Amino acid sequence: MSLDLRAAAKMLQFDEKADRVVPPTGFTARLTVFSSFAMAFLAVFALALSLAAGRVAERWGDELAQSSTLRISAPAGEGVTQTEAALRVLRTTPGIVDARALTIDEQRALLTPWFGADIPIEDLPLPQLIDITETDEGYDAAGLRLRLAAEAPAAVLDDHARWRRPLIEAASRLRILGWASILLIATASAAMVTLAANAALAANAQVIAVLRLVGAKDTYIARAFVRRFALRSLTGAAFGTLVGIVALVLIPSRGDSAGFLTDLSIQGWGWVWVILIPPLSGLVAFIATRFAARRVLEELA
Amino acid sequence: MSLDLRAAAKMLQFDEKADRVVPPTGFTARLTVFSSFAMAFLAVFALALSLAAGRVAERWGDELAQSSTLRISAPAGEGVTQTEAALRVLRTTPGIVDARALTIDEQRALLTPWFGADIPIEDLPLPQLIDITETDEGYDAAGLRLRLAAEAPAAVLDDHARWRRPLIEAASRLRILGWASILLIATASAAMVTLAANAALAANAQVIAVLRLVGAKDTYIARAFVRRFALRSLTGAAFGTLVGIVALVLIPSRGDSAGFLTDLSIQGWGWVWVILIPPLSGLVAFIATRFAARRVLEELA
Amino acid sequence: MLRHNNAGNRGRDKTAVIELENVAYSYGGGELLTDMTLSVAPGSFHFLTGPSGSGKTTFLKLCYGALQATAGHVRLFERDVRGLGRDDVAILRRKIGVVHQDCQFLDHLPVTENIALPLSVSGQDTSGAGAEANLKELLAWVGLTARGDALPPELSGGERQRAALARAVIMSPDVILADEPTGNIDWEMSQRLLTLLVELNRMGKTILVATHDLGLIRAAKAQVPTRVLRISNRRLQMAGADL
Amino acid sequence: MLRHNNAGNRGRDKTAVIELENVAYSYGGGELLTDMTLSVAPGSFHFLTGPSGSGKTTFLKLCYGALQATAGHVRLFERDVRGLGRDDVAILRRKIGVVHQDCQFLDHLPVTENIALPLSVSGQDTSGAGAEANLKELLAWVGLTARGDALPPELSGGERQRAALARAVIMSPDVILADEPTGNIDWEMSQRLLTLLVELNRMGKTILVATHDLGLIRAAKAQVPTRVLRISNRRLQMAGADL
Ligand SMILES: Nc1ncnc2c1ncn2[C@@H]1O[C@H](COP(=O)(O)OP(=O)(O)OP(=O)(O)O)[C@@H](O)[C@H]1O
Ligand SMILES: Nc1ncnc2c1ncn2[C@@H]1O[C@H](COP(=O)(O)OP(=O)(O)OP(=O)(O)O)[C@@H](O)[C@H]1O
Ligand SMILES: [Mg+2]
Ligand SMILES: [Mg+2]
Repeated sequence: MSLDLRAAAKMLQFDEKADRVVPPTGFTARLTVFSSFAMAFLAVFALALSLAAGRVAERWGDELAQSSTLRISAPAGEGVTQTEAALRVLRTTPGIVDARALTIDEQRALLTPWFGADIPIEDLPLPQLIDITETDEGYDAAGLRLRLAAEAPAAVLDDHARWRRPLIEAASRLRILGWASILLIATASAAMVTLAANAALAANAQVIAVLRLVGAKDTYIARAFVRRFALRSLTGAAFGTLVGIVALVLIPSRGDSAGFLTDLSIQGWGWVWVILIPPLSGLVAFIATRFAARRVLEELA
Repeated sequence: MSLDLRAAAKMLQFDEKADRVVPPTGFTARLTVFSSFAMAFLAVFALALSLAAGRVAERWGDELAQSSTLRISAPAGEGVTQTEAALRVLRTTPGIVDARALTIDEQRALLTPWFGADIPIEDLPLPQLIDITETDEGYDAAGLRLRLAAEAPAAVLDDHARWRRPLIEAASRLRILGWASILLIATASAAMVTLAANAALAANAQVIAVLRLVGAKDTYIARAFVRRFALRSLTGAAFGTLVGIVALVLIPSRGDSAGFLTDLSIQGWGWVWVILIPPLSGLVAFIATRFAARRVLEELA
Repeated sequence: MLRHNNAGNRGRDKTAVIELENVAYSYGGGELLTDMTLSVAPGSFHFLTGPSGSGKTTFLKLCYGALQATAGHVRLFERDVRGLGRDDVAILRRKIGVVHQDCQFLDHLPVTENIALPLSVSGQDTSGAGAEANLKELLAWVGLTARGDALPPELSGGERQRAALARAVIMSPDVILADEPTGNIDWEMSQRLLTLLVELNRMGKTILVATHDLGLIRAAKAQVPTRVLRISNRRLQMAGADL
Repeated sequence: MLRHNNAGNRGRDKTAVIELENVAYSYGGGELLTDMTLSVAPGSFHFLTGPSGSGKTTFLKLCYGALQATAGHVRLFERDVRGLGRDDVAILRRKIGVVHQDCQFLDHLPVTENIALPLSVSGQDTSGAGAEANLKELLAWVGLTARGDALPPELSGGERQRAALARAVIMSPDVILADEPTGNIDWEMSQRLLTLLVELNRMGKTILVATHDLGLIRAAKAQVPTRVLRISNRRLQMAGADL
């Protein structure tokens, strides 16, 4: 990080003398640094939240594989017919990828938590269970129930597994909320740097007038301001990002894989986003100040 | 809202003439208004997130009532003895509020989803189930298993219901994160308004000097600045809050009671917090500017 | 040296409005002003001369409490400046009209409002008919009637100085301190300003003008008894009769 | 009226450095300056007088491209100001040294750096031995050797004007425009400044000084051939021989 910073600073620091003509703008400077700092800090958190929410949504989505169960408690003898009928219906239902009758062993495994392992399953009038794999969008449960009532009246659709669906949705929503915050934060910091740069330029009207009077070109004047604001924003954002990362690391993570958002850490490609925060902040400041400086200068003779 | 605003404005606007002596500070003004706006907007969201997370944590906490299940699959005849032994152990375990053997009917209800309603439960070698109610903190599952192995070897502890615990924790965490963000946002806006006020005061050094020269008292000068910044912050925060609320309302809510954070609305007492945002913002600006003005004036003869 | 003299040129037996007692001032380096003793009687008319950089502006600043003497005592209206609180200084300044060398204004307010500023900050009514007429008359006096609605940055150098003088006298202060008030004004206009100052002096105001314009001093001497002080070699001297 | 005259007082047959052709200017209200025609020959020495508010500062601003004539043509070094881009104007100003009436500086840089500012902004080396010696000599010339490390707000009024003059001449410009350069300076010092300007004029520089100080004009006339312009009744007039 610090290496990155120094390289960028060097790139922008090619004319120290020109910098001196702009007075150290005190509070405006601190304001810029602080805004960039706060915004970068918030951005790191929003980013971590988005990434974590994204991870959760993905993992749970995979785990669930969008499954539900159909149970056929048919009178003895009709079991096989109704099972086949139900399978036919299911396979032609939009939103269902696959439907498969469970074997005896699979049914036993399901019941084990309730009865222990030595359940005499062959002796019981057990219903046949059918495992349904859905698409991402899922199927129309009400419509399916109607069709099943006609074709396999003994079938009972149990989409109990769906309870997790709203959770996945919530995670996705949280992810969107996170990205929206990031966008908002980026806009807000751009606006704030622009306003700060404008305030600095307005406060330095005399400096600009003096420079024009002694024959300074617009680019010379603009450069001094632009460089300074870009560097400030870069510095502030770099610190904000750093502090944000440290804060994230310090938040105790349970490492609990079942945990929802208990793990707000940044992983893998997420780091790319994080490392982009300071240079993007600097770039925004660069463009904003350049724009502001141009506007102010054009008003001047 | 607008009523509140006007009242506050009136309170602060008792000397319009004194206000005129401070020049319209253009960009610093917009900066203050915008910072307050953005911060209030973010605060509304952080608040909504916190409140929603709090609601979820509470509701799920109630629903679960921290329960788990003990299953005793004892050989015929030992069932009753071991059940009693297990109940004794459970009742003396810290972290367990209550333990109760399920009746036949309750067990049948539990199995219905699997076998249908007409299961000949009396004929089956069903295990006895014991329902455990935990305290908020929960019990030590590993320790309990050890004790049960000695007293009731046929007992199997099933804390499958615990899967929701990390979710509740996550919700609480999210709530804390939300409040932390609010604190951060408040600090950031206070810092930004202070810096903006300082920048404005620094930019108006000549105004202050002229006013002192013609015999203006410190309070007269400070008041003009303070009033202006407090009003700006109030205005910005009021708009930010308003826009935030509108945005919240526009985010489609599923009204899905099972949904986690699908309902980011503000309810009941939450509104008190929201309505507090603008006046608090104004107050912060008031104090910050007053402080800054005092400092600047004291440096002047 | 002017020790223990009574500078009141009409010989009135009133206590001094400005009194310096062994005053010295330094901006941090060596002493700029040393061992200055002076007593300005009410109703007197003083000029202050001296080479550029000798400390005329500094001296005036001591006389309205903008600077604190590094040694000795400055008494304004018989109160030691050192003992005054910030609000006391503010109230004191309402009795002293000051024309700064670099006339500064509130650049966002029109000239008339700038001139009326001392009234506004002391809480006096500026919208009454009497106040308005007074302001108008004053504007005419300094020849700014046509420029009353302009903003200060739109004024010419001489117009600024005249506006500053108008602002200094609007409160009808007991003392008027003017720092180089004719630096940017042509001869005709400076004669008009002088007439204005002389009139004020005849009304009993105490006047102290720092200037390097010897012509102005000569013209004043022809109209009113004045005393000319000179800062030379860090000390206050009475200028000879050659002026 | 000065139509079609050759203002070069040495009668050299060179093209004018500043040329006005039927120029008018208005700040938005009525016309402040009307129908001004003038041609300033290289190496000439002009004074510009006129009552306060007559438009002297405005006239000078037209002469260095800070304002655009509302009618007519202003040509600087034979180029019409109207056709110049912003960077052209900047480069042009490096050939014109200007002493503003309200001398403004970069308040955060010491006096020496302010004086050397025209060099810095035009990319010239200010740290070389030659440049340093030159700067030192210039400081001594305007009597600011002791105040070189001070910040501009710490200067007295006269010191500011001298620093502004030093800044205007450091680039050794072809033309020097000075607006009321002796407004805050005592007689002695203004004689020194005049000597400086006369010296520059003898080196071939073109000088145009706006002033209301008739004494200064008289003193100049004794040393060098000058022409006195007068703004009166919105027009440019040649002042009579009475000066
Ligand atoms: N704030 C300051 N800090 C340091 N030195 C200062 C400050 N203000 C003035 N000086 C110095 O003190 C000396 C006297 O300044 P002052 O302004 O009183 O002179 P003056 O007599 O009014 O001169 P002038 O006729 O040029 O206005 C000058 O050399 C000036 O540089
Ligand atoms: N920016 C402006 N906008 C409007 N009017 C202006 C502006 N600048 C100057 N004026 C007006 O134009 C007139 C001429 O101004 P200018 O500064 O050229 O006068 P001047 O001859 O230099 O006077 P002085 O000797 O007092 O400096 C004045 O009446 C002034 O008020
Ligand atoms: Mg002075
Ligand atoms: Mg002028």
